[in-house]
Amino acid sequence: MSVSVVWLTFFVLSVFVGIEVISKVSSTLHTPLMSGANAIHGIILLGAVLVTGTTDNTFALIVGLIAIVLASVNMVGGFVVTDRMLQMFVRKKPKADAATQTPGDTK
Amino acid sequence: MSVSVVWLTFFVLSVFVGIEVISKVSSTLHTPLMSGANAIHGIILLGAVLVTGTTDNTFALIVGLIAIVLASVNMVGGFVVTDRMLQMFVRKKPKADAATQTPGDTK
Amino acid sequence: MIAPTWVQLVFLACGVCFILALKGLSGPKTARNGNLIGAAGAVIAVAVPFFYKPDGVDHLHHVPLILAAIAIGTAGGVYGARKVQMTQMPQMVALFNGVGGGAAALVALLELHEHGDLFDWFPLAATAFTIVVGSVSFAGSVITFAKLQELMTSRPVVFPGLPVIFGGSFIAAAVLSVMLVNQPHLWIGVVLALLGLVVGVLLVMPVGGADVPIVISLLNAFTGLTVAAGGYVLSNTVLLIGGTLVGASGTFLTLLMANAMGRSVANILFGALKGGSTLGGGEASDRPVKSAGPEDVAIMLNYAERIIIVPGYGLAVAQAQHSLRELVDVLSERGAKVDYAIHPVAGRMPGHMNVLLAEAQVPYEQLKEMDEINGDFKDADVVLVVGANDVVNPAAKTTPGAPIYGMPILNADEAKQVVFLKRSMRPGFAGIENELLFEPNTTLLFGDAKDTMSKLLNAVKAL
Amino acid sequence: MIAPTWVQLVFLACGVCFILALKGLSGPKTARNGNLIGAAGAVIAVAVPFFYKPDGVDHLHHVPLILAAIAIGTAGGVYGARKVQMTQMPQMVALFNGVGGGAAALVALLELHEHGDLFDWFPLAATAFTIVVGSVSFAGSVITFAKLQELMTSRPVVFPGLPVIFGGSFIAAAVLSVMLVNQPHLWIGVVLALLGLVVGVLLVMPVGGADVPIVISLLNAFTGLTVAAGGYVLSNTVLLIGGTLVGASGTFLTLLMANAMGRSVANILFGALKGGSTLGGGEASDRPVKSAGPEDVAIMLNYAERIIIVPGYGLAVAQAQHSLRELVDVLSERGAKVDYAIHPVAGRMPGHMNVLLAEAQVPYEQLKEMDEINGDFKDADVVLVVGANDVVNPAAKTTPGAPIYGMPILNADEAKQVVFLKRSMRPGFAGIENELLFEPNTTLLFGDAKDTMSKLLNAVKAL
Ligand SMILES: NC(=O)c1ccc[n+]([C@@H]2O[C@H](COP(=O)([O-])OP(=O)(O)OC[C@H]3O[C@@H](n4cnc5c(N)ncnc54)[C@H](OP(=O)(O)O)[C@@H]3O)[C@@H](O)[C@H]2O)c1
Ligand SMILES: NC(=O)c1ccc[n+]([C@@H]2O[C@H](COP(=O)([O-])OP(=O)(O)OC[C@H]3O[C@@H](n4cnc5c(N)ncnc54)[C@H](OP(=O)(O)O)[C@@H]3O)[C@@H](O)[C@H]2O)c1
Repeated sequence: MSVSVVWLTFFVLSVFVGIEVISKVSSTLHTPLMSGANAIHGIILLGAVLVTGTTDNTFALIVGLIAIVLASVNMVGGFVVTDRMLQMFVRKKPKADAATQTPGDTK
Repeated sequence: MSVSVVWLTFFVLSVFVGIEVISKVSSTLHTPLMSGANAIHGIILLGAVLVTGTTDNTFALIVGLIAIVLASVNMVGGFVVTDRMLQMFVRKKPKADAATQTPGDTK
Repeated sequence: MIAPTWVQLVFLACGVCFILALKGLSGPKTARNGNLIGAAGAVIAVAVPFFYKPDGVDHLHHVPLILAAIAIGTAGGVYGARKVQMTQMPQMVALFNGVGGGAAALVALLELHEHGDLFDWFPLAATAFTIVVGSVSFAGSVITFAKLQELMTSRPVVFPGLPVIFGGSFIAAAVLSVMLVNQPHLWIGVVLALLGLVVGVLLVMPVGGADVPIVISLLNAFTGLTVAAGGYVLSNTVLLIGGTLVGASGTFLTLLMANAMGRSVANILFGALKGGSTLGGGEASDRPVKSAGPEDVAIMLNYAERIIIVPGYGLAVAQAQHSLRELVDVLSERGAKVDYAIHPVAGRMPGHMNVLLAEAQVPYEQLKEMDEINGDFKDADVVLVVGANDVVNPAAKTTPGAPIYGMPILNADEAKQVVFLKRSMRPGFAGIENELLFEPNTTLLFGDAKDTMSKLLNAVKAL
Repeated sequence: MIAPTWVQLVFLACGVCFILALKGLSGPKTARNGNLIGAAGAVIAVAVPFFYKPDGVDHLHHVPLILAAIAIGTAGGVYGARKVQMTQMPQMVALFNGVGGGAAALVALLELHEHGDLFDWFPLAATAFTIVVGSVSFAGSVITFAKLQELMTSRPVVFPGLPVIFGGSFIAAAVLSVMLVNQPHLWIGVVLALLGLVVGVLLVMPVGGADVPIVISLLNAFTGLTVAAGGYVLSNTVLLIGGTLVGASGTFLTLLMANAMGRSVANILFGALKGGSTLGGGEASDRPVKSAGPEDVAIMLNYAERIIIVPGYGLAVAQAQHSLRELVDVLSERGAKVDYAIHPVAGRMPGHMNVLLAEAQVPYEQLKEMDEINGDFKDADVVLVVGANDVVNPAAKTTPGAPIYGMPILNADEAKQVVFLKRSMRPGFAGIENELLFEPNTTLLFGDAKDTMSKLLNAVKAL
């Protein structure tokens, strides 16, 4: 098979996976989902590392390092902030009766 | 990329597509879905045609023709029978009041 | 086989058609179009080799013979698909699946014969897989067909040496596959195919009573995987994608179905080998029951405000769904609230009952799924069980060791009155007695469902 | 770049991690683990190049510098992610998205500089795409950030020549892309990047008020696609799969969101260009309203049996969610039935309100989605609207031409009594007046929500 068709096939299949996998999401989770997806495209960091690590041109090196900084902000920040949001969803264990909870933890 | 990794990638992505795409099916549709999926694997007919059409060995030709017959039964019969089942689901248009329908069509 | 780019693109498009087909098939509104898209993709894909030069040959050989073979297969397939009764759908699916598996095995054998000496170890392993699993699927489906068509007993068939023979064949197949990878001889492939047939028969024989349809679904997934492996061997994306889709979705569907029956797939396949529990009674009991005539039941129905119908396999066999629909119409007109309670495994395949009732033009809204209606039984004045048995058998809750133990059932036993329409005291598919038949608030209306149903209808109309 | 097989397999595994991450993120129970799986996949993928010889070079060069750059980026990302307030989440996502898009554009520029002369036309087209769309995403996200952070007006910014400049830049980008495909000069790439920045700014400027978060989601999908194209250019599966997943799911999510707001994406992006309708008022009105003190509202609440809380953006800004939770606890204890009605676009991003209330430990079961609770408003004795405005504005139903016209809203107007907690008569995000404020059964409790909420709480407790 020709290389371009191979990549096209990857692309097409991934499109279906991407759509189907999130098609059941409830609107409650839209924000964390968007944020998590945002973190995933931070994988461009891998591309930035590969390009920067194989160049020997100083200008290219500098631009590459900038790209690495930006991409790591995207990737790391994205996953951390998503986790922070999701922690809140997890913390709530089913309580016997919500009304009898102690009010505590008001910041 | 090595050819085997390419095929493995196709396989893995297709597995996800296959599972995700049907994961919302209601039990009402299990039978037609099984039958439709069954028809899809009748695409082995394509393989049978390719193999039969590129051989010149008589024995292989005969076996190939048998495979073609079997595969066409699978593919064509599968799609037709699925359609027959599904026709019944479609026929029911929302009626104003089910109880006032004429009883007709009792075979 | 390196195909030109346009061929590869067409194949990719056909793969996409299959994805859309499955997607469509999983929603009631889109199902029919989904199936048509799948058919379109398949037809286009099969047409392609007639229009390019595959594998170095200047054109496809033997075109007239190939077309004739396709015509024969098509005629057979269409004939079978048109003629089959809706009650026999499971057998039909099994048969279609079996021939597909057989075709995949033959294709792999041919490929071994033609190009085997050029293959690397990985394609050879895939070839061995296709041959074995395709044959398993073929033989298993034939036995499944025989069981469902009652050409042989539907009870589990076990004999003493079975696990040994089964295990032996399995190991032999594994050893031969390794041999095939080392030396691609055709005879090894043929022996593998024969072993596959033996394994297929032995796999399905001990599967008893209620569980055969799960096996159909599993074999369907197997065939999908063999087609995928065949696609790898032939370097053909559309076979790979289509086969994998079916393999993955089929496996998932099998789990969903087994789940609906409260069983594990391993238990279904190998339960009987461990001995015992799937072997239920099977003869009619002669304990006393309360039976009544159509007129008595008609009066009971006439004064009921809340009626739930539990349709089962017997309704379908008797073709009584049309009179039943009419009866429900009359009762609803008179002000009763009537619903159908559809157990996921009522009939002989999941969702089968819906197909049958849809055939009788029962409005979709009256069909309630088990979870939706199970809470309503305690308020029901009359539950009318028409040709169903296992799906209301309280043994599923109360008798550990019963073949259906653990399967969720419809709570018909909670209703004020239960009426069974059946021909005799014989048990259902699972082969075990139903205690509910002997309860004081249960009434039996004996006779073929079609016959008793029209009598009942007339009696109700006369009131 | 041909990588060894083990590297390719690891990359495939990382791609699978991303799939599992998205799958996990779409269910409340699995979301957190999903995110962690995604992070694990990303970290492993990034670690890989340090352990093999990429692209003919004997080892990765500049390792210390690269690690330092990663460390700086990580520190920045973690700091931002930790410090951001939940109310500012949309800005943060926009910013992270923007830097990702910028990085993708830079990577493509570098690749053009290093290997551009070896490229075929298709990879060159992909490079051009990455440069342009990455820059659009970067610039657009920065403007979005500025709008949300109120560094600039959140109203649509339109000026006469805008459509012309926008169209011109667009065409210029297309022309330059074609040029780049013919002659891979770096300067063309740089000009393309600059044009992308201009397009990005011009794309987001006219998007007004309520619609900015949709744009974030759209730009997020754009960045995903640029990363996918970058993956194709670098022949890297994990970039391709990860990027495509985000591109596809992001596009789909954007449509879901726009749908929740009853708008089309095209209308959101280009509505303002056509002039007019997204430009709401924005000043406070001085028509008479009925206002009351916390004590009056406390009495009203004390005698209500059915209370529905409508939280909005203002609740979050004021950080009043904790006192609100306490108030609800007290009222429930006294026997009232209290629920929160969550509009899908309450707050500044879909699902945002759930995050905020989850932070205040409101039990999940009390959060009702719009469709679930909209029928209950007519039975509600009191509806307490805390810092919300647009999501209960009947103009969405009654005033064609209003920026929110067509958006489904919460039927607070059907309740017996409505109480608004807000600081002034100023409108909400969409910039239009809310008729509901002037209705006779509406009471206003003016003041910062945190302050009035604790007064209200004390007043209720005192009764
Ligand atoms: N649907 C699936 O997915 C699936 C899959 C695997 C297994 N199964 C199994 O299939 C069974 C389905 O349960 P079910 O309750 O629908 O059926 P069932 O338990 O097999 O009961 C059918 C009943 O219909 C009666 N009957 C047969 N022909 C009749 C006729 N002409 N007129 C009147 N009555 C007639 C039979 O009694 P008489 O002989 O006395 O008339 C029998 O009791 C379960 O055991 C289930 O596990 C289903
Ligand atoms: N969530 C999404 O996905 C999304 C996406 C795009 C757009 N939007 C838009 O965002 C808006 C969301 O509606 P919404 O009802 O939640 O918010 P809103 O319409 O923006 O109303 C917020 C209200 O809170 C009040 N407020 C602000 N700060 C306050 C404080 N400290 N104390 C008390 N009250 C305060 C404001 O009035 P005062 O200034 O008088 O206090 C304002 O009326 C909609 O226009 C929606 O379309 C949301």
